[in-house]
Amino acid sequence: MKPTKASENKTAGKTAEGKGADASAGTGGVFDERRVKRLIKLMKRHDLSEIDLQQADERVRIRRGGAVVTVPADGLPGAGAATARAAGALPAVNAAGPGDADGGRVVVVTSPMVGTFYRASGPDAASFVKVGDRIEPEKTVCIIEAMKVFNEIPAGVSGQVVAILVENGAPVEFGQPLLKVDPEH
Amino acid sequence: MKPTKASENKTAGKTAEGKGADASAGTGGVFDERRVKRLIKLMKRHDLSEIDLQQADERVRIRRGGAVVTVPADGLPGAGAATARAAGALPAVNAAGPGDADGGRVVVVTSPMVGTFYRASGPDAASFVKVGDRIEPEKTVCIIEAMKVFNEIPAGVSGQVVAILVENGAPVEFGQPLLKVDPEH
Amino acid sequence: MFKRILVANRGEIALRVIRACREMGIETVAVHSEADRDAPYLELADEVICVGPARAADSYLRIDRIISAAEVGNAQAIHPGYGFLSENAHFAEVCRSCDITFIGPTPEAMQRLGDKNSARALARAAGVPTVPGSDGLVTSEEDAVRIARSIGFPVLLKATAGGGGKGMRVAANDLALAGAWQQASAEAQAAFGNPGIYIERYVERPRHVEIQILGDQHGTMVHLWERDCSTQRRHQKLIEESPSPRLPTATREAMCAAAVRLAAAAGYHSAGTVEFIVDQQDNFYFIEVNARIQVEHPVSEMVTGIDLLKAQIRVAAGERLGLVQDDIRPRGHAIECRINAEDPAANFRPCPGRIERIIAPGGFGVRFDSHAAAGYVVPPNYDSLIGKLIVHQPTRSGAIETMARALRELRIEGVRTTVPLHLDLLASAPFHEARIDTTFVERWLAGASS
Amino acid sequence: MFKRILVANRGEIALRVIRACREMGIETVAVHSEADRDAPYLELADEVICVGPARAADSYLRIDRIISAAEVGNAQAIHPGYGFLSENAHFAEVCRSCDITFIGPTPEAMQRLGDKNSARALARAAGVPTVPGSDGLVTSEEDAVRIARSIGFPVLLKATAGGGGKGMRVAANDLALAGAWQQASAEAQAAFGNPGIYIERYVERPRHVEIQILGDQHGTMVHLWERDCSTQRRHQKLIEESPSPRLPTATREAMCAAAVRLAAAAGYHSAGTVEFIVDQQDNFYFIEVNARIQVEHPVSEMVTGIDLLKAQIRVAAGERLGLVQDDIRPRGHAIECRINAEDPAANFRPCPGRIERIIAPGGFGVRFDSHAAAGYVVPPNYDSLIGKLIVHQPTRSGAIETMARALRELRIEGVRTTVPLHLDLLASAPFHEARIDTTFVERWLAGASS
Repeated sequence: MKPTKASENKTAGKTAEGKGADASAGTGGVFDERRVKRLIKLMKRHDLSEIDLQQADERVRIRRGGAVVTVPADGLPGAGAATARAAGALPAVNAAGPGDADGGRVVVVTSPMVGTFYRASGPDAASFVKVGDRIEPEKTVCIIEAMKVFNEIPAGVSGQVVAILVENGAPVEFGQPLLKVDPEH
Repeated sequence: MKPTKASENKTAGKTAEGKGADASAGTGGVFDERRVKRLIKLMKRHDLSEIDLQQADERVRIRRGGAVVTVPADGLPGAGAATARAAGALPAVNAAGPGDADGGRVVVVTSPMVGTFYRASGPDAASFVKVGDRIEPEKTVCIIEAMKVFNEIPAGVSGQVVAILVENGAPVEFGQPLLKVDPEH
Repeated sequence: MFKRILVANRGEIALRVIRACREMGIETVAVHSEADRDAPYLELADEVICVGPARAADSYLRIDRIISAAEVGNAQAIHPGYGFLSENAHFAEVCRSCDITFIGPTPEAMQRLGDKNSARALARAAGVPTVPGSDGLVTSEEDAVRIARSIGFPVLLKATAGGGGKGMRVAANDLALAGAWQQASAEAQAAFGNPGIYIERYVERPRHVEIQILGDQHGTMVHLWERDCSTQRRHQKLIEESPSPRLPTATREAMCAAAVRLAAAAGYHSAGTVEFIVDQQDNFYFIEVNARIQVEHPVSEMVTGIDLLKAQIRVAAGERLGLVQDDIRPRGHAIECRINAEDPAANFRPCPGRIERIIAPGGFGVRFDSHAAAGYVVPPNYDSLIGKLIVHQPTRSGAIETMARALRELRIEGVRTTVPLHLDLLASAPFHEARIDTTFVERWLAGASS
Repeated sequence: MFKRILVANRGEIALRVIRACREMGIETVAVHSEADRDAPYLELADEVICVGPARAADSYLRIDRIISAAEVGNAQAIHPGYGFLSENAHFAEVCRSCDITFIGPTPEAMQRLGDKNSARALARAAGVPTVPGSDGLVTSEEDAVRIARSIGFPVLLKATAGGGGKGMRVAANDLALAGAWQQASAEAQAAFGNPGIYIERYVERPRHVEIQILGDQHGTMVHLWERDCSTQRRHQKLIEESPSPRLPTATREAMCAAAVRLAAAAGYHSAGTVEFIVDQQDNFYFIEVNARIQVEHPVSEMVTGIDLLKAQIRVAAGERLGLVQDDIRPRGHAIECRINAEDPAANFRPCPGRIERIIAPGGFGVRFDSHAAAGYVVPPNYDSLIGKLIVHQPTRSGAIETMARALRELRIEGVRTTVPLHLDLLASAPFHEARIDTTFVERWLAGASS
């Protein structure tokens, strides 16, 4: 009998995670929605963007964006062609309402596919983009390798790169945030 | 395969009941707590004391008292001895708070045992009490037959009988309201 | 044995695979669409990967994304469940080319059995009866009459290009046949641009009886007896049971032997199902092979005591089955009711939505396989199956009693379900008396509403 | 058959009886205390009667109120469950005098088996081994030595008036015995005012193995094989399983035969359990008879496929069992874990309170018997059992894997439970390797915490 363990290379995407032998989690368990609500209230009051609590096997992580617009990386019309382009991943741009702010508007570029994320075209090559770069929609921001195919991913938006959210060589899933762009620059 | 049916001589005591083939009750099912809450709100607004809704197999019944004090029938000191007296049924008197009113205070005399309720000592005898009677704590208000023993049940409270809540010959359970007494008279 | 398996499916069968893997000490990678992001069973997987938006064609059916997820998730094998990519021979080939084990038959066996005509030919060669009919197209009225007489009336005329009942006619005698052939051919021409018609014997009020088979890669092939899936509505199975009531022992054994012969002839391993129809005289005819695990596999698990999912994973890993036919002794009677989020009172309209509360039934002989929990939102994008209630008792009447008891205990609030239909069906005279065939539910529903 | 049965119990066993009755088409009257007024299983009964306040002595243990409820509820029979009035021969007599069938053995059989001394005498007369010991009290040191030599060291000295370990001593040889006898006798005099001491063989690290028996009123008496309940903490059973691991076949069969002989000699019918201890050399000794259904009865149901509750009701109604010993063939291995609302991390402190959420595990081989549901308040007045998780698989190791998987799936929020303890126990070397006896849990807990 081998107890199954949470794997190390877990991909992101869940906001609250708890694995393993917490089957009988009492009121204090990570799945306690009331606690999650209290945490959210706390976050709103103090305008926090993330809380990440861990203890032994338990973990509660909550993220809270400001005015965030999610853009699939190849989701905008006129985006440049990549070496291979996954089809059928064209959700509409989510426009964030005003008054929701924690400062400026930020656009999140998300992965259009499952694969491995690379910041550069090779181990010795320069990164496609780095924080502070000004980019245009057709600018390739990364490569995602899927099934031995290297897919160049265009930004799909113009602006200034604010953050790169994925480590070089890390696996990414569909819809996973890749980088943040400030479109007002 | 015989579907089990709700029995006809159901004893009281549940505030919301639903039986039979309502296994897949949807949002509108009798177990929908939100509907129950809405009904309770309605009752408070219009000062209703009972709602009883039935349709096919489904039933929702909600009762709401005014200022009700529950008195176990043999629960008060000095209550007269019955032919046989059940022991161990001495819950404290529940004093109702003020401001809760729908008129006067009412004391509910409850059954100290399980058995069959009789209003008189025999088929041709007069009822022990009737609505409007003034009674004293030691006054026998009914007989409850349990295991072939006829237990005389004293009122345990003084006042005027406002209502008799059980039919002659009906089964009663422990704690079931038997009669209402207005103690201010 | 595999260290890590990717589950290329969703809902109850994804949970079923994850459960088997957890018991075997195998890690799981669960893929999901955006619509299933909050499904509670994902918490039981070791890794969770979103592969696309809600639309199945963009997520669960995307071979490239599934394979890619297996690669980034380091899975050595993929379990396809049922539906989606489970019977896609091309997908099985891609898995092989990527050095990922497809948990199912080989692409070659799938191809041999996936095409109905080649499967029928294989069956005939293996001495497995098929519905008697014309070998090819019927070219004239005289030809039609000659063939119909040789196979016996009534006969069914079917368009070779057909589907959905178009170009289909039943004829009871020579006279009817002449007109029917004309009409069917004209209708087929109009509907499909192809007037080709073939003839087979029309089986009236057939029973749907299928044999569960299980084979390893070392030449062992066994059956786990039969399931009766006659209780259907519009070709959708509602209730499955094992053993098939009123099936003579000799017929049952002949069907099981035929299924094993066919599977062996096809070079099949893994779990699979050989479907037959059985006529009123207990003649049986091969229909098709379902080259995958099926929704109703639990009824066979209950009567045989064999965990089909674990066995399927073991043989895919190359292990020996470790069972011989004599080890597989059925015990008692099992029944499964499919609990769908549909409103039987509103023409089985699907009822997606949030499940506010769920109380699962328990007790002796009761199994409830469901991915739903309080707070789970049934998405509108996929099939409406939200759970399978399975019971096991020594006798069929005992199983019916337990099923009725368990259905009454099962409480699902927030969405309408098929529970009331099942209660009515169980109590109906045809089901109760085991006078079932694939048409009885619709006749019974028509009678109940008239 | 009975038309209506009163269930004189609460919690999971009340639900178990109600489920059996619903399947049999028998109506139920459920009694409850004020503390259990809102228990969800009451909704499954046909009639619900409150019999008193929370305190069991004023409700579930009140014979007059239970009988009275049966009378006003028109019940023809009473099922006592386990605990409360289930082994009260006087209650069984009152039922008989009121023309209500007590679902259990006759008062006479209960009396014969209820007293330990008369049960031991009956056992010896039926050729059932008991722990060797002095026939009566030991009157002198010389007497003690003589008896101890004849039954073999080590021996246990016990106060005849005793209990709770007072006046109890173990002696390994003549020398130790002399001092031990003096001490035990003095301690017994001080504690109970009675210096009487008797001697029996001290069984080191025994296993607790019990045989399920089932008899009708027409002379049929069968056994449903054994359960091993060695996994205990402070004489509280935690895990039960069947078959008993490492028990030689010959021992097992001899124990089963002995249990049937004893039950037949006592004129027993209904379901019952004959308890034995088994020493390290696989000698077995009769301890006592539990003249009722037991908490752990489901493990026997799983391996035999027989519904014990229904059988118990049928034989109480005078029906024939309809089974012979050869029909009862155990299949596979079953394990039950008792899920208690207790905090294993806080010295098993009971944790009554409101259950906010519960997700029951499902899947192949899993049964969950629980009266709890989301919103249920575990009252502080009764025992802390809130559910029984039972698994059934072909092998013991398979059953352990399924149990671990199911325990991890089971989610109970709002109260602490023994689930983490069970997971640790299942993974512990002694349990895993089946090196179990009634002392291993405490030794293992001591080792784990040191």
